[in-house]
Amino acid sequence: MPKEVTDVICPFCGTLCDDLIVTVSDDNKTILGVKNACAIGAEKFNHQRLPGRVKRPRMRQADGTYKEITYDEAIDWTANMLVKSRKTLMYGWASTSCQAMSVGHDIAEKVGGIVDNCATVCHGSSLIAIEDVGVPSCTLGEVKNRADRVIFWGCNPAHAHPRHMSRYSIFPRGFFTVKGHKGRKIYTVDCRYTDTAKCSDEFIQVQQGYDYELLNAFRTAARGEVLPDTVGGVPKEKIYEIVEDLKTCRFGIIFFGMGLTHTMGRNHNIDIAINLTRDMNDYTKFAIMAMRGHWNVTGSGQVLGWQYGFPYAVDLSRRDQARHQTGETTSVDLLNRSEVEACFYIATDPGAHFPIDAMKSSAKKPTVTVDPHINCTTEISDIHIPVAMVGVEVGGCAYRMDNVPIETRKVVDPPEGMLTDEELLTKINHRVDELLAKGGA
Amino acid sequence: MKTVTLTVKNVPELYLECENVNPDAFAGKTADQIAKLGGYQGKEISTLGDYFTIAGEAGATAADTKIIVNGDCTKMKYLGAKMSAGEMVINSTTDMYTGSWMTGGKLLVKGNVHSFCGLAMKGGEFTIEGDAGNYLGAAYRGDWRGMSGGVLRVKGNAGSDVATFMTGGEMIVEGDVDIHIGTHMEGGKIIVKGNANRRVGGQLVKGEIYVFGNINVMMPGFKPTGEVDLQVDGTNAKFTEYIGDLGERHPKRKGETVYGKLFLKQ
Amino acid sequence: MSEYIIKNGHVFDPVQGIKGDKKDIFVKDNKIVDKVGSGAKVIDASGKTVMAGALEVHAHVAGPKVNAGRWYRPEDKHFDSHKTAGITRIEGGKSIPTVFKTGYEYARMGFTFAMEAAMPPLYARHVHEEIHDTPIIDEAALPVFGNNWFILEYLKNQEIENTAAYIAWVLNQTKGYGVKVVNPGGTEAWAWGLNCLSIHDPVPYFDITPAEIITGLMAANEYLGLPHSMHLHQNNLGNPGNYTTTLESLKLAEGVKAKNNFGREQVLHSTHLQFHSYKGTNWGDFESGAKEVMDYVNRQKNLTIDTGNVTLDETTTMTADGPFEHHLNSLNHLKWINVDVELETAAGVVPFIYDPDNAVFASQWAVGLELALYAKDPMRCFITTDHPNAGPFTRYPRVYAWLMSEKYRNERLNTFKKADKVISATTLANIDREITLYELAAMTRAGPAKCLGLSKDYGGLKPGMNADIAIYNINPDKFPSTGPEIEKAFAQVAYLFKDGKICVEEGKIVDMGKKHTFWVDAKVKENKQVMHDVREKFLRYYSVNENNYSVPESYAPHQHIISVDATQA
Amino acid sequence: MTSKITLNMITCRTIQQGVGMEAGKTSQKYFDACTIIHMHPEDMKKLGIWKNTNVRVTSSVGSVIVKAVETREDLVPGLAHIPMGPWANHIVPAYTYSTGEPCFKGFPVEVEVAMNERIMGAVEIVQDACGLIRK
Repeated sequence: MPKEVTDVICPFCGTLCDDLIVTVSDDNKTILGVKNACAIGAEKFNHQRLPGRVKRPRMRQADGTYKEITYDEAIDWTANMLVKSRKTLMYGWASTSCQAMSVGHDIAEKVGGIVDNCATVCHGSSLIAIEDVGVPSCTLGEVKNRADRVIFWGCNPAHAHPRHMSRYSIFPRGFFTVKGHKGRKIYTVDCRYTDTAKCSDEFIQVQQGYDYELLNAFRTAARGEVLPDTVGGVPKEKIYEIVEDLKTCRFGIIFFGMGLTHTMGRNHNIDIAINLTRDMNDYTKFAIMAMRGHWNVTGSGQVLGWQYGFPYAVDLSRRDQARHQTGETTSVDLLNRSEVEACFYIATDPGAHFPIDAMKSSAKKPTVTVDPHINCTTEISDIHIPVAMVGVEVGGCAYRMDNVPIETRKVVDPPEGMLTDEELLTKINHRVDELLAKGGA
Repeated sequence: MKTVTLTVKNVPELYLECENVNPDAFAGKTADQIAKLGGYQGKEISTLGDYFTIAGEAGATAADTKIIVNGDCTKMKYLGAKMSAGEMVINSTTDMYTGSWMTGGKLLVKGNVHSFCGLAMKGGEFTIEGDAGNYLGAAYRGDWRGMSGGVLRVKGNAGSDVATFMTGGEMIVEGDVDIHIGTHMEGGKIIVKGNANRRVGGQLVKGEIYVFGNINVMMPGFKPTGEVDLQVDGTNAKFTEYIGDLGERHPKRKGETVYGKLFLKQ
Repeated sequence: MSEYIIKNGHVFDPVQGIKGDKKDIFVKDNKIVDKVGSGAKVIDASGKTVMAGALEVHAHVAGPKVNAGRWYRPEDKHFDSHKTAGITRIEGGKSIPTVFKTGYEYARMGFTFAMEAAMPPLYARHVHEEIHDTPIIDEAALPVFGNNWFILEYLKNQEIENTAAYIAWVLNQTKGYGVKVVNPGGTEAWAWGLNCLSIHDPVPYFDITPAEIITGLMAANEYLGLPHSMHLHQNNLGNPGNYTTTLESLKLAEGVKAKNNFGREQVLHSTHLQFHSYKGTNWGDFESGAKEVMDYVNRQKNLTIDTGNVTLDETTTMTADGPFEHHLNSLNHLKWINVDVELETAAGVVPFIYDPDNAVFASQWAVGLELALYAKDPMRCFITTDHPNAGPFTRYPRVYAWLMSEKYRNERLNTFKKADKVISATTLANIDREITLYELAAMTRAGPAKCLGLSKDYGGLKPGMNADIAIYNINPDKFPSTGPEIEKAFAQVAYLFKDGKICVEEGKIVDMGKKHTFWVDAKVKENKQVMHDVREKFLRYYSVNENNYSVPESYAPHQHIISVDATQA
Repeated sequence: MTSKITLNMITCRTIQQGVGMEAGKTSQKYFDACTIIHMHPEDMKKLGIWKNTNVRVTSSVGSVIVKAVETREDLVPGLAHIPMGPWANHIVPAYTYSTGEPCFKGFPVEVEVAMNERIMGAVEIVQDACGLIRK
């Protein structure tokens, strides 16, 4: 008899929907169906049962092909690589559990690793901005219960966080927002007329790369000062009108995404948006939130935060101190400058998501990739170690985009004999201990 | 003043952290003792002697010590960082953090410098004959206390995010600067003799920025207030004066709002 | 099995009334015992001070806002991240230390327990994850209730039984320890950008006042008979003239009787009282109200307080008092974090520099010391820095030194840039009291243990109690004559026993011990109404499902569950 | 009609790209979702191509073959979009302005017709660039 697992957490994006219903075969091995998930989340669960999944570690041979090896061999090779390398990039972590990260950090501290997570090419800019000016924010439930003005700035939840709008930001009816969408005014600011813009009451088309100037104009208008006729392609009358509307709302929120973090100015686009939010709190209640991408990239920042005090790009290479400087200890910069001797990738795919120049540098170094599936990185690594899918085949703690921690659920068993991230890292950790005890470093 | 000369004999494969190459660390030491100071490449701890031949000896104090560095320093970080007195001349291009957290003395780099140089500088004179990277004289991440004193001069161009959170001192860039100059600035003076790219003085609270060349796009938060004749870094010229950033919170002094100022050469 | 004799130490134990007599303490396994076998290891404590392990009654050491403070302040640890040789991990952070440093530093100072003072229930799992990773010390966390929608709705109708049932449910779900209240009503008002500055300001929409919330929660707390009393961060924090609000709130406890099986006598613990003891109408005519407040506290036996001493450092303020942090940000313009938590609470974080050259901050410093020095019953007044709000907890040795040496604190007082102003605004200059080691043991061990309902096993050195013991390099016969010497002695214990194991030796961590997470499991009669309301609220207003809300027991390492049975109440 | 036009490039996530990614980096879904360039019809006209024509997109760091398509998410003329993935990242400058964040959005590219050129697979394009394909 197939059975239903309820309240399942979706391990795809930072929205971390926790109401999925997954139908599982009697033997706990196969996922038969997924309800409530968005197209991407459903695909993630469906992918679990694809034929041809790699079940044992593979090592690249001289002729470029991959040969299956045992977990023990892979663990030994990895531990030796880590112990030998003077500086190792340990990147990823966004799609694994906080428990696994903790073990990873222990290893990094012993071998001199630089622990960086996917924020580095995603909301890293936002984290820099938060480091600089703070962030007045709230949980997603506050948005659902109170918000009557919602601004999507440089983000496209219709594509990147498909259920965000229905669960939290546009459509839901909350305690003080009984009218749902009718009681809210939705603005989208973007350089493209996105699908999110189509769901909005008003679309403000900003010239690509002029967000900083436009946000500056919003702040200037809020103080009643004079503006040039247009800013970033937006007429000043529109700017004054919007600012007045925001000042008189009850509870406003800005959601922002890669449209701000990836464009010219990066962190400054965010810090000025945060400062606009702060200004708005002189008139009413206003909050701002980063639309975090990977489901547990926030968790990686949290664990690094409580263990070392920095949200990402934590340089433990000296082994006696933790340091953090974006632009120096961030993955892409380390690879651009060829500043590491080995790479350890876990739960991520920089091969697909880093600029190719960074990956060319990476490919020259000993590399181990830990990921449930074949991806662009595993195929340029010396070793690929497959593991159970976190959030599908093993549980573990994850943090939503508003930093709310939720325990993901195991819905099916991993393939026979397959290790989880936490188990694998624990074994590598032990092997590292053995090598270090023998004077390996 | 006594002189120590360092000559690079091994270029590090990774980047060498030279936090011990400054007059304060050298003070009172002979060449042999200096050779034993630590140098770091990742987790590998070695000594300065492994990378440099060292001649001469240091003075009794930092103020009595002059350091000359010859050879290829492109992979050396932290040269002259935290120096409080004395003199340093580096006849090479250097990497990150050169002259950062400097509080006094004189530092001259004859080549280029990378990012984060002169970070949160408090005093002294720092001259770069080549180009500078990003975050020159800026604050460390999260800090609201950037460059607060001293004079920092770049004869070439500088990168982006120059003088972020600057609170005092003087910075002169004789060439061009990239985006975001003087962001969040709360004091001090920046002079750009070349052109500035976009976003000059964003979120400027206090302090002065002088630009001799063009500004690519002016921030909407700046308002022209008139023309002034000024002598800036030895040049007499007519400038248009702007106040800003009008979107930012500004302090009040005796009931008058204090604005940051931007002077653009006509 | 391990046995120790701690020989010839000067023992200070208010539980047994021992005031520095030379006495041997016997340890067997994790307990203090009457005698041990001949094979017991001998620890020579002659010329040293022996006390129970200290208990921190109120600090922000784990959870979302603490961590937000950590990672948005890289500058707080950029030059302050290091590893000491041995078994420890990398430690970092001055005002908001990492979890590793937190555990080590408390242990080095002789602490064996710390109470995380504010846990938003929705973020409970995060709090427990950090507690899990904090080495050595035992910890517990207080969920916040003062702005919770359930509570506001139940108390509007004075439904104490429902309030109690809901509290019991939350404690169980969050693995929480007791009832924390922060700016009652004010934080809910902050969700609309407003505040409740007096205890009679109505809470927007909910039609209830802070006074009613305080009274109701006190009643529910005693209905359940929890080990700790209601733990109150009052309204109107940090404003000149607020001592009247403070006295009004404290008066709400008059006539309320403590009802519990843990030996606790207070019904209200008023925290970081320093921030609530100001006279005057603005920062210009600001004066200390410590005398007035402590005169009242000294008379009312059912109150306990902690001080919230300003340490004159650069620190990071963080509190569930959201509107206060906004206010603070508008004063100092430094970076501001705010998080409003759906249906429950809010929090703010702002860095702050208590510059000794500023008359207000120097006066706040004096107010904190006055509170402790005016306290007649050291069993009801505890020393805190409201870490990290008034200063980091690592400054305790200095606070102790100021309290124990009149000379040391007068040196500080008289060398303030605005000394005249501070001296005239406060009464500290007229106080010659010096806190004794015995009083200190009450203020940091026996008192907090009793206040938290842990006095059966903790806070003393009586046979049968838990073997948490701190031995300091202080000879009471030759008490250190200078402040810095006192500081040094309290900063690094000679030995720390935790559960009968030596974890620290001469300030060096030698064992990670076995940390425990304490939480309270309160049993109440089945309450269909409350369970229905819970289901309803999760369905309609929360952003997580009810089934994903609770913190499983696996998050609480070596959990120490304190059971309370209120089914007969 | 010109043989080459210069456009401002942004690389973003799309839902099809997300689905494709979860279906597997080697899947057809991923290939179909990411090997495209969204262009404004006017720009296509300028370049003299119909939709679904292969083009070569060249930036300061490299070039890549993708298929020009129209999008329901309107662009302004002069702005082009390739969904994030190894193809887009073939032309994304790795320079980070010392923030750790490469130039994913807002860099100039030249687009020219490459009607008969083949679009490489996800793994292939990365391996090829990294010199791991033996020819």
